[in-house]
Order: sequence, then C-alpha cells, then structure tokens
Amino acid sequence: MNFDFSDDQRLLAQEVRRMLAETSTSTEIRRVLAGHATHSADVWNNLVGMGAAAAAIPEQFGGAGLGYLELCLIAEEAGRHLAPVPLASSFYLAAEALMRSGNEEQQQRWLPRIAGGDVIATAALADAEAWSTGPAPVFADGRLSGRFAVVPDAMIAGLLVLRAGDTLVLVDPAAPGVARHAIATLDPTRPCGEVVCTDVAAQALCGGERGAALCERVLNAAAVLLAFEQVGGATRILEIARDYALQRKAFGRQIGSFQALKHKMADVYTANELARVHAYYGAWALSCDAPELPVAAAAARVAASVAFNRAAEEGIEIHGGIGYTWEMDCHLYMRRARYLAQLIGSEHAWRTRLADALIREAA
Amino acid sequence: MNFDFSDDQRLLAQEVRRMLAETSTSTEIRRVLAGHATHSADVWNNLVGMGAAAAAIPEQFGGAGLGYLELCLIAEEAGRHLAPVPLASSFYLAAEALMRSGNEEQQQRWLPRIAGGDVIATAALADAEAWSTGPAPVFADGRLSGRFAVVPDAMIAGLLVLRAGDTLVLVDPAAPGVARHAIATLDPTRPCGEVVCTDVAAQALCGGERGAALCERVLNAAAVLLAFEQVGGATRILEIARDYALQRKAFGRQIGSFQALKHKMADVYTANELARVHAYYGAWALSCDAPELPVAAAAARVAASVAFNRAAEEGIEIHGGIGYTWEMDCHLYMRRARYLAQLIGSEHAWRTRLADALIREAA
Amino acid sequence: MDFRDTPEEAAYRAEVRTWLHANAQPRTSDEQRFGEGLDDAERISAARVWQRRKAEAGYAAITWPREWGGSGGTAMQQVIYGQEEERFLVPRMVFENSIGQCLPTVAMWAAPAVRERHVPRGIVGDEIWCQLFSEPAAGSDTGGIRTRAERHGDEWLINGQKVWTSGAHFCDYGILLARSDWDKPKQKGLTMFIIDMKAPGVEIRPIHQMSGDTEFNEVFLTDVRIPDANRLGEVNGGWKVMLSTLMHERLAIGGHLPTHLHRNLIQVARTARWNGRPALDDERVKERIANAFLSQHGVELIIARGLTALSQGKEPGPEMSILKLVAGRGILDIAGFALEMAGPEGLVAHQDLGREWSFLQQLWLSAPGIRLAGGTDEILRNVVAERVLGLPGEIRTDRELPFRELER
Amino acid sequence: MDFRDTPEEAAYRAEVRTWLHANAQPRTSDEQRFGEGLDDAERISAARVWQRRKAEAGYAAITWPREWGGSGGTAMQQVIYGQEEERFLVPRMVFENSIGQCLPTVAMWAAPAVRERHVPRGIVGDEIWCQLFSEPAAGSDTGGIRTRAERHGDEWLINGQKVWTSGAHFCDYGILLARSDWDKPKQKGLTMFIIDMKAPGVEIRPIHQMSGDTEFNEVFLTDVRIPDANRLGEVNGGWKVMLSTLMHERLAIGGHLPTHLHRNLIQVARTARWNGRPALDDERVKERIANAFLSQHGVELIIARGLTALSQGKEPGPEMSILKLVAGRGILDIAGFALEMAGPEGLVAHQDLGREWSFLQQLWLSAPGIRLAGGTDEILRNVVAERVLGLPGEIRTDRELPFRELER
Repeated sequence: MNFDFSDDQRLLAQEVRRMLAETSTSTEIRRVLAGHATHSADVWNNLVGMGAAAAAIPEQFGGAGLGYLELCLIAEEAGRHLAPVPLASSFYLAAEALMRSGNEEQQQRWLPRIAGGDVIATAALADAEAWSTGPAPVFADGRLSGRFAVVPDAMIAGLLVLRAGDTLVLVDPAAPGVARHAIATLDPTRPCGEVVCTDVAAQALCGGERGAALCERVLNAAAVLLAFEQVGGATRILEIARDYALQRKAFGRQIGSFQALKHKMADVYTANELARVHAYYGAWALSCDAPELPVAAAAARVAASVAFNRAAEEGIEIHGGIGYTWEMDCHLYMRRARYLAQLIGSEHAWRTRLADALIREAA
Repeated sequence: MNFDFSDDQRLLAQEVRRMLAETSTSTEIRRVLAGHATHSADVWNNLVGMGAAAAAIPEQFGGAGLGYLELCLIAEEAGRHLAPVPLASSFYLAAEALMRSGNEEQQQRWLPRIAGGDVIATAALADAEAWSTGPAPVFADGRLSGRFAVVPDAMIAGLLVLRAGDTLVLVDPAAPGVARHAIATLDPTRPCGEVVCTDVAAQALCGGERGAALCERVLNAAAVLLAFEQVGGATRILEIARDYALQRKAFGRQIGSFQALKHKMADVYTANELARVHAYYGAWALSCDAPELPVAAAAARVAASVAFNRAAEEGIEIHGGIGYTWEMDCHLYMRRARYLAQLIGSEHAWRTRLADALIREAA
Repeated sequence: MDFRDTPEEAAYRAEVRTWLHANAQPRTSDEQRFGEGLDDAERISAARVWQRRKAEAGYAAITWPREWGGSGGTAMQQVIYGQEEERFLVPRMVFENSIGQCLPTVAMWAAPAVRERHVPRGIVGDEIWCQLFSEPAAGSDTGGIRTRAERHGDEWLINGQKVWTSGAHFCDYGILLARSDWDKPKQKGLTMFIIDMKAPGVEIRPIHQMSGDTEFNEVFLTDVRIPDANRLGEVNGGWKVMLSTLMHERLAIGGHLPTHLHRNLIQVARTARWNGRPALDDERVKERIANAFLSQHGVELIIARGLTALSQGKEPGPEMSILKLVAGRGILDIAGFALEMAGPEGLVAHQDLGREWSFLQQLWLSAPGIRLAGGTDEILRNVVAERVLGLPGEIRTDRELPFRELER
Repeated sequence: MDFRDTPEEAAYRAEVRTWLHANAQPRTSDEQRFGEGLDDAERISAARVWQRRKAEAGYAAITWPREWGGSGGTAMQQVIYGQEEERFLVPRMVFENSIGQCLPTVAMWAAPAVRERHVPRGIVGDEIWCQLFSEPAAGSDTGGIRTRAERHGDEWLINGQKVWTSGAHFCDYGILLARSDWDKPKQKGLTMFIIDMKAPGVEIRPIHQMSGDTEFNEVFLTDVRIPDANRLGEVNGGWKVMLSTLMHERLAIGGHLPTHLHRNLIQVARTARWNGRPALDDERVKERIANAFLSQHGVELIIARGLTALSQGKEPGPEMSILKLVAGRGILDIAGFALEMAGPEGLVAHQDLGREWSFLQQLWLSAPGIRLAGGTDEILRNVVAERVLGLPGEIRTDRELPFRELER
C-alpha cells in the first residue's frame, strides 16, 4: 500500500506550481475573461515547453513519457491556478482518444504535433443521449453530420475529435461542411464554440464494437484528470477564503473565529478531501489500467464536482459582499467549478454511471 | 387572507395540551414502550371524552362536529406529547374512509362507535405498489385475500379498513380467515400488527371508479393530520434540546452559546417552520375541500417528515452522549418521527405524488 | 383560516385590476421584464411617470397614514396591489427603497418642515431615495461604520465611503449613517442624516457584480456638507433610527423572490430526454421539482404568515428571518440543478434554449448575492437562534469600548 | 502509487491467511457476526482464548515494539491482519481498548515493574482493559473531570463517577483520569492512574443505549484505593498522558465502519418493486447507492492515506478527523433511506426481510451514537478548523482559572 505520489512526482508538480503562480495570474486570466485572448499563450507555452502537458504521451510520440500520475498532479496545479489554457481539450481528451484508439498512422501524424503544442486539438465526447433536445450526430460511410453544441476551445482547434453514437471520429475543422462559431458560456475564461458538421469527411478512430469501450475509456481518463483540476481549484478557493477570514474583522474579532465560519470551512475541507482521495484512487486506477477504473473515475468525477461547486459557492459566502464583486476572483472559481463539472457530462450522469457499475459488480 | 387558526381553535388546543401534559407523560409512554400496554387508556379516554378525537366527525354520527382545523391542532398536540394512542388509526384513517365513502348504513353502524371510543378502528391504505416484495391483496365477489404487513393498532382494532388495489373494504377482525399477529417495529410506543386475510368476507366501502379517488382523498387527509403530529413532535424536541443547551455547560459556557449549536437549532427551526406552513396550508385545503388538496397534502407530508426526522436526529446530537441513552426521551422522538414518516408511505412516495401533481398542473 | 380574499379584499383586488388594465400592459410570460431595450435614463424616467400615475390613483404608498400622504390602507391591500402589479409590464424596484424604507424614516424622524419638503415629492416620483449604511469595514457589523460626521456650527462635514448603495447613481437623496463621536462605544456614536446625492463631494461608482449587474454602487464622500436641519433623530442617536429603517426593510423583503421556479424546472425538462428517457420521467428530476416547490411555496406561505400577523395588527417577528434562508439556498440548489441537467449545454449563456434557461442562469449567478444581501445566512441564523429560540448572544468584546480604541 | 500489496505485504497476507484458515472459520456473509447465541461470559471467554492464540502466533500486538512483547511489525501489517481477520468468525473488539490504547499508555508511562506486571498479561488475554475518562460533566470537555483523587501517603483515594466506559463489566483493569488538584486550572490538576476494576468501591452499571445495546457503562467510584505505584506519569500531569492515549485511539478509529453499505442497499432494492418498477431502475435509488459508495469507499481511502503516512514513518494528522464526519452522516443518511424505501414495511424490526434489513435497522439506531462517540461532529469540525485550517480557537474563559472557581 502506497496511496501517495512519489517525491519526484511532487517535485514536478512544485515546478509547475511555481511557473503557474508567476504566469497564470488573475490579470492574465482576466485577459481571457474580457475576451482579449482565447487562452494564455504564456501559460500554454510553458506547460508545453516544460513537457508537463504531454507528461502522459509516450516519448516515441514526442511526449515526456512520464505517465498519468504526473499528469494528474499537473492537472491539480492547473485547476489550482485556473490556468486559462486548452489542457483538457488537447491532452485529457483529444490526445487520449488518439493514444487509445488511433492507428499508427493517425498517432504518428497528430500526437507529436499535439505534444509539441503545434496543434491544439479538442473533443466533444459527452453522450448525446444524456441530455438531448435535438437529433444525435450521425457518422456513416466516412461522412459526419450533426451539431456539437459545446466544444471547448473549438475556435482555436486544429483538430476535432467528435462523437457520433459510440464512434469517435477525427475531423479537420478547416474541412468543407464544418461551421464553427464562438459561444458565450458561464465561464468565459475557457472559451467554447459550437460546431456544426454537414456531410463532412471524417476519419474513424476506431469502429464497431471497440468504439463504445473506447469512448468509455477516454471519458474515464478525462474524468480523473478533470477531478484533479477540480480538487486543485477547490483547495485553492478554500485557502483564499481561509486567509480572508483570518484577516477580516467584524464585531471586534477575526471572522474566522466565528464557529459558523470555522465549521463551514471544515465542511468544505471535508468535501474537498473526500474528492481528493477519490481522485487519487482514480489516478491509481488510470495509471495501471485497473479494472476498477470505471468505478474509480465516476466516483472521482462526482465527488470532485460536488466539492468544487460547493467550495466556490461558500468561498463567496465567506467573503461576504465583496466576494460577489467582479473584481474579486471568487466568481472565477465559481464559474470554473461549473465549467469543469459539466464539460463531459454532469455529476448526475456520472452518478448514474457509478451506480450502474456498482450494481453490475454486486450482481 | 387569514392564514392562522382562530382563538377558539387555539383555546381547544390549549385544553388538549394541558390534558396531554398531565397524562401523556414519559412514564405513561414508557409503559407502552415496555410492552405493558397496547396504548394509554387514560390519554385515549380523555381525548375521546373531551370530544377532541372526534372533532371532525359530524354530530349526527356522535362526533363533535367541529371540523378539520380543530382536528389538525389536536393532532399537533398529540404529536407534541407523543400520545401513545390509536388516534391516527381510528380517526385520521378509518373514520375518514367511512365518512368519505361509506353508505348511510355503514356510517350509522360504525362512526358513532368510533367517535365514542367503543370501537378502535384501523386501516392499511398505503399503495401496495409503492414498495412491494410480494403479491398485492385481491378483493373480488365480496371476498378479500392478501397480506397487510404493517397495520397500526391491528391487535386492538374492532374494525379494519383495508386496501386492495383501489378499493377500500371493511373487514371484521374476528371474521373467519383473518389472522393477526403483533409485530415489533422501530417505534414500540405505537404497536402494529400483521394481518393476513384468506378468503375473508369483506364489505366494499365503495367500488369501481370512485375507489381510486376515495383512496387518494383519505390518504391526503391523513397526510395533513399526520403532518400536524410531526410538526408538534418536531417543535417539542427542539424545545427540549434548546432547554438542555441552555442548562448544560462545557468549556465554561452554556453549550447553547456555541454558534455551531445555535445555527444547528436555527436550521432545525427553519425546517420545522417550513413544515408548519405547509401543514397549515394543508389544513386549509382539507377544511374547505379545495382543489389544491393533493398538492398541499403531499407538500405537508414531505416537509413534515423531513423536519421531524431531522429535528429528532439533531435533538440527540445536541444532547451529546446522554441523548443516546434509553432513559432520555430523545430516542422516543426519533422513533416516533420514523413511524409517522413511513406509516402511509414514505416521503419519497409522497414527493413523487407531489411532483406528478405539479407537472400535471403545469401542463 | 381562509386563503381566499375576504369580500373587502376581493373588492380591492378588482378595483386594482381594473385600474392596472386601464393603465398598463399585462406581461405575457413569467420571465418578461419591464424595460428590456431601454437604457438606464429611460427606465428611471418611465419609473417616475409610473410612480406619479400610481400616486394619483392612491397606489403609491398604500399603507402609509394619510397624514404622510399615503392611502391609509392595510398591509393586505399593499400585498394585493403587488400581486396584481406583478402581472403587468411596469417599472418596479426603482422606488422600493424610497417608499419602503427611506421616506418612512424621514417621516418618523425629520423635523416637520423637512418632512413636508420631501415626503410628498417622494410619493409622486419627483425624488428618488437610497440608503447609505454599509461600508467596506461595516457589512454584517453595521456598528463598524467609519464615515466621519463632524459638526461645524449648523452644518456637518461628511468624509468617508459607503458601499452597496442600491441605485445611488439615479437617486436624488439618501439617508446616511455616519460616526459623529469616536469616543463613544461603536453603536452609540452614530448619527443619521439626509444627504443630497447631487451635492458637491459625492462621487458614485458602480459596483460590478459577478452576475454582470451593477445595481449597487460605491459612494465616496469628500467634505460633503449637510445642514443640521437634515439630521434625523438625535445626535449620536443614529442606531435607533437605523433600527426603525431596518424594521421597514424586513417587512418589504421576500416580495421579489421568484414564485415559479418549479415551473421553470418543469419547462426545461419537458422538451428534453435524459439518459434515453423523457427527462420528466426521471425520479431525480421529479424529486428536485418537488423540492423546488417546497422551498418556493414555503416562502410564499411564510410571507402569508407575516401578512396575517400584520393584518391582526401585530408586527411580524424575527421568525421572518427564515424567509431568506429558505429562499437563498433553494435558489442556488434549484438553478444549479437545472444547469446540471443539461450537462455541457447547461454552460451556454444567453442561449437559444429560451427564456427559462436565461432566467435560471441569471438566477444561478445571483444566488450567491441573494444569500448575502440584507444579512448573510450566518447573521440570519444568529437572529433566529437568539431572538426566536432565546439562545445566548455571541461573546462580544467590542460593545463597550470607545470606538477609536477598537483594534481595526 | 500502488494499492496492491508490495511483495512483502503479499507474503505477510498469505501467511496471515494461512494461519487464519488453520485456526478459524470464514464468515459466510457480510452480516454474520461472531458470538450469536453466546452469552456475555461465553463471548469474553472465547475472546480470551482467541487473544492467546493470536499472541502465540505473533498477531496480538503486531505493531508494538518487541521490548513490549509485540511483534515489531508495521502498521500496514496490522491493517493486513485486520482485513483478513474480518473475513473470519472470530471475537473482535473485546481487546481493542486494551491493545489499542490502554496498554500502550501503560507501557509508555508506568514504572518498569508495573509495566512488566501488566503488559505481557494483556497481550495473551489474561487481563482486559478499559478507559475511564468521560464523566457526566466532562464529555466533549474532558477537562471538566470532577472525579476526585486524594493522596494519602502511598495511596490515592478515588471518589466520583465515570460514564461511557466501554466493556467495564468484563474488564480487569482500567486507566483512570481524576482531579488531583482543584486549585490548578482545569487541565493542569489531573492525574492518570491504573485502576483495578475488581477493587472494593468500584460499582458498574450498564448504560442502556437507544439501540438496545449495552456496550457502555457507568462506573461509580467510592473510596477506591490506588497505590501510588499505579500512577501513570506525573502528579497533575494527566492531561499529557491522556493526549498520548487519544493519539493511539485516533489511529485505531475508523477500522470498524461498515464497508459494504452500498451493497446492502443494492441487495434490499434488488428484489423489490418501487412505484411499479424494479426499485433498482429508480434514479433516486441509484443516486443513493452512488452516494453510499462515495462515503464508504471515501472512508476506506482516507484510512489508506493515514496508513500511507504511517508507513512513511509519519503520524496521521488531525485531518483524519474527517473520517468520522463522513462516516457518521453517511450511515444515518444511507440507513435512513433504506428504511424509507420500504414505506410502512421499513418500520418492522428484526423481520423476515432478511439480515440486510436487520443490519440496516441496527445501523440506523446506532448512527446517532456513532456521531457522538469519540468526539461529536461539532468537536471534530473544530479540530479540522483549528488544527488543519489554522483558524482561531474558541474564545475560552475557563482555561486559566482554578478549577474550583469555575462556575458549574
């Protein structure tokens, strides 16, 4: 039993943290928030340049060849600093799909460019059936048609991985029949776009029976990695709130000395740590491709979504009125919490996945 | 707008409260808890003798002919004092079914005897489909067969109202084919029995289409009346906990001065008052047979079940260790909360009813 | 017990309804709001016009006594008017502080001449009022006010900063609480004034909220002069005046909580499929619909209890504090769940999915503010614990010391 | 990061498993417990036999140093033994206090002769120990202890009352905290002793819990004599000794929380129909199953973090306090929901519906106790807030005054 990261892994995370603390600043994040940038080029170049973003991509494809445990810790730091970069799109989702299912030619073509930051890739993998008000996308005979309502980083992507039923396909966003337009979301620091494909030439990443399993696998990996971002964000906003509560006074006392706030923060901490251990377990399952991965990933996603949403909400409450202003960063955490919690399907969809897996297991 | 009870109604409630404070004591309740009695004869005789139990039964059938608002307040007092009597069985359920659907002959035969306390009647009306592990009871050609797993006061009842599908039938517990045996439940202060009917002669209270509507109506009335018992119990256990918190000291202070306990009690109070207003609204709908009754009754039942369960749980927590002992009355409230919350179907079944009604209404 | 109108109430309602139909357009949906497409100045101007029309018809200050220029009506009539007005596309909120809190305070505490000067103009919409109590260091703890009021002969000189002043940018006057004596304990050195919001030295900056709204302002006060005649109540008696203002606020609160949340949820779920089934068949969705109704109808019923007390000539007590506790948490949970249901699509802002979505999203963004404005959840729980349940107050070390000695 | 056994751990596990198979019967279901049908004396006697057998095989005190008679093993080995033992029908819990807290305290603080007298007998099951700290007026606030220890030459005279003493009725010895100086502040006048539970003046009465269990006792102490040689640590130094005992308790806690709650819920729902559909198709039921797993597997993982710290030579910190917060609330919610699902039938006690039901019902009845024992939820939240998050301690007025001056 060794339920912890290694010293080397922690060291890498510390380097990333140092870099992010310097570059992924409130000012930088707010450039994206205000629409002056699609993402932070500085943060992105650093993350790619350090080999951090491509930690889990094998060296043969231009990655650092470290592994998922490293990538998980990097994700935690990215979440902690609200890094406004396409890390999830390009690495947790698109690269993941290519690594798990692309053929040699597809992998050779795309992975090195993703790993090196030359191409930003993205993916829309949430099950269209989970919540649908329109028809599901269709892929047949090498052509894809359908609407993808919320595709992260769609406007800057050089490669799209899209889901039609249980098939994942590669689409060149510049191909004829692809229409993209930017959409406003609750978290403007992570821009999204709508992608509409009309009879677009598309390459299957893998077909037939393996498709469903593949989608699951990629979603599970993304769930674990996003959970680390969520844990990072939840931990940070609690620290910010704690620090504020130590400094702010009312009724002649630090507000952090009032038991109501102490216990509120203890509850947030408890939810955060519950999320953390489930995320760690997910990291372990992901790193060794354990059969427990579906359960572990779903548990991590649910616990982390609950925790970050709640930590962010209470972060504002602890600050009082000033926490509700645009100038304070509290709302950036609340927005990011919501974004991360819904990107690949909400906690409710994942709770169902978790329960289904548990019920199967108990049969 | 007059969302309150009248002075006369309050006066009656006060009289009942005075009587119950004297007779429905911890000692008396514990006689039933220990199995030394099936119910408190003193409390029962007083409630019947004062005309309180039969408040909603018309004078022509031997009742007080007051109305539902009066009965609601009496129910609140009964809940407050954990009255160990078959008030719900005989009056909220059985008499209610007779008044709403019995024919003149059935009413003349039974209602005066129920109102006068000569016969204790009971009923098992929860929808067998809500949670079922066995076959549903069947009534055909005047014969009833089926198992009724939890019938309150079954062992002392002189009349059974049982549900088979959407039909309510009258059964004489002494009739051939009726087998009863006492069962232990989580709240021994309100004994229950299992009733098994094997081809028993039974009289329909009403048949055909009206049956379903009748069942709904009786259950809705019972839901409102039980909600008042729950509000009474929840209010009382909060008072008990508050008093204890004012008296008990730790760390050199009244424990009630710690904000964690203050806010816990404020939250319990809030849930209690939410239950109270929904119960009041249910009382209004019941008293004037408003079309809002199904929504109001379901809302009252859900809010009151949540509130009493929670108030009772936190009542123990506020007391600390001593609250968990058999000698303290806290657990009597926790048991009664559970009993009342499940007797005619749990909050979940009723939440479904509420949502279904709201969805229909919004169509 | 009777929820239906009494004959008198029904008659009043019919009268109101007739008048409204003659003077305004009914709203066509729950989400429709007055003033979409108008700029700020146009909205304020429309509000003044509407206020004057209400005043002429006797609906501007229904519950005020006639000697203040009100209609001497009942609280119930005020509620009936509000219920009916809500169905029409008319400006609301702009005069809420004026009529609800500021002018009653002026009417109660000002010298007769000052009262005569302001109250009638307020009612007819010529003057709009705001409230200047909160400060950066005086939020939950109003006693922490540091805005300085120095007396110079018949004038007071005001210096300091206020925050969360609702509508300051369009208001004509405000009631201002300031510290007039730094050697008295914190609640005993405050004085209340009427301030001219257009006076020299008053600088107003909008507060940008996380919801994108800017309904509130910071107000910077630099050597602002206030004649002593515009003092409300006694010197250093401001705490008492403020309590009387907040009493009025308490009666007004809760009237603007959404009353159809469960219908929004139903509407959003009605057209969609969730996990391969109609969303409305999912028991989780139904559970939240039921919970939404419990919170929201509960809030309405709690208000009804308060109104019943009012109509019985009693004042609704501190137990009304539970209103906002139920509403704030309820809104956050319900709006959050609505967004979650749709997964990634729930993130899209101002979207094609219809007004319900936009409404629920705005609600989600405002929910944290609702939990803070007018008392945080924690302050309200203290009120319930202490004033309703009789539990001991918090240990205070700051109550008796001279304010200047309190460590910052 | 690796959840699987290391080669060394796997080898130890195999060894343990072999030994257990040779010495005990495997349990056939999760709910099966040792000793059903045995009376108290028979259970204790069986526990002593089992303890001796474990001691002979080196499993009685795995983590203790060899100089105390332990096996000098790792915390991980202790856990592996526990995990494996749980699958067998053997007596558990009886020696938990002895080995987990009392004897380590004796080993750390007693004079060598006293240690030699007790520690070896404790390990082999000849002596069973209990802990006497809590009192009617000293629950969460252990410093409130009023049991009086008066020195008379080489003896101490003990008078007072203890409560919540687990297993007092079958124990041979206990560690007792008593007030030796009433003129010192509350935490500074306490002394720790070894008490002979069979000594004259020790009267034990079972506490009847609401769950029907009587695992705890009140212990009345009247002129009980304790030789000064049986003092643990210094006179008036008892607080420090107690903290060392509780440190051990913290490591032990959490090991006995149910680890298959979500399976119970699945089992109960599997055979039933709810609202006309299989209960397991209801999304509410599935939601609760998922939540049950999150709490319960979360608890296991938090323990795994603590064990990882241990195995790295660190002490698990105050962050382990969240364990019981998660577990207590989780159990209450999950067991309550299970009962609710069945409506009226959920009320039936000890019923035909099977062991799962009976187990869940007992769990529901014990949940309030779990939230209290070993620190209430409120105390644990304070620990997290103060010791993990670094927030200020509660305002204390009782810490420096002589105990006798503290108002009761």
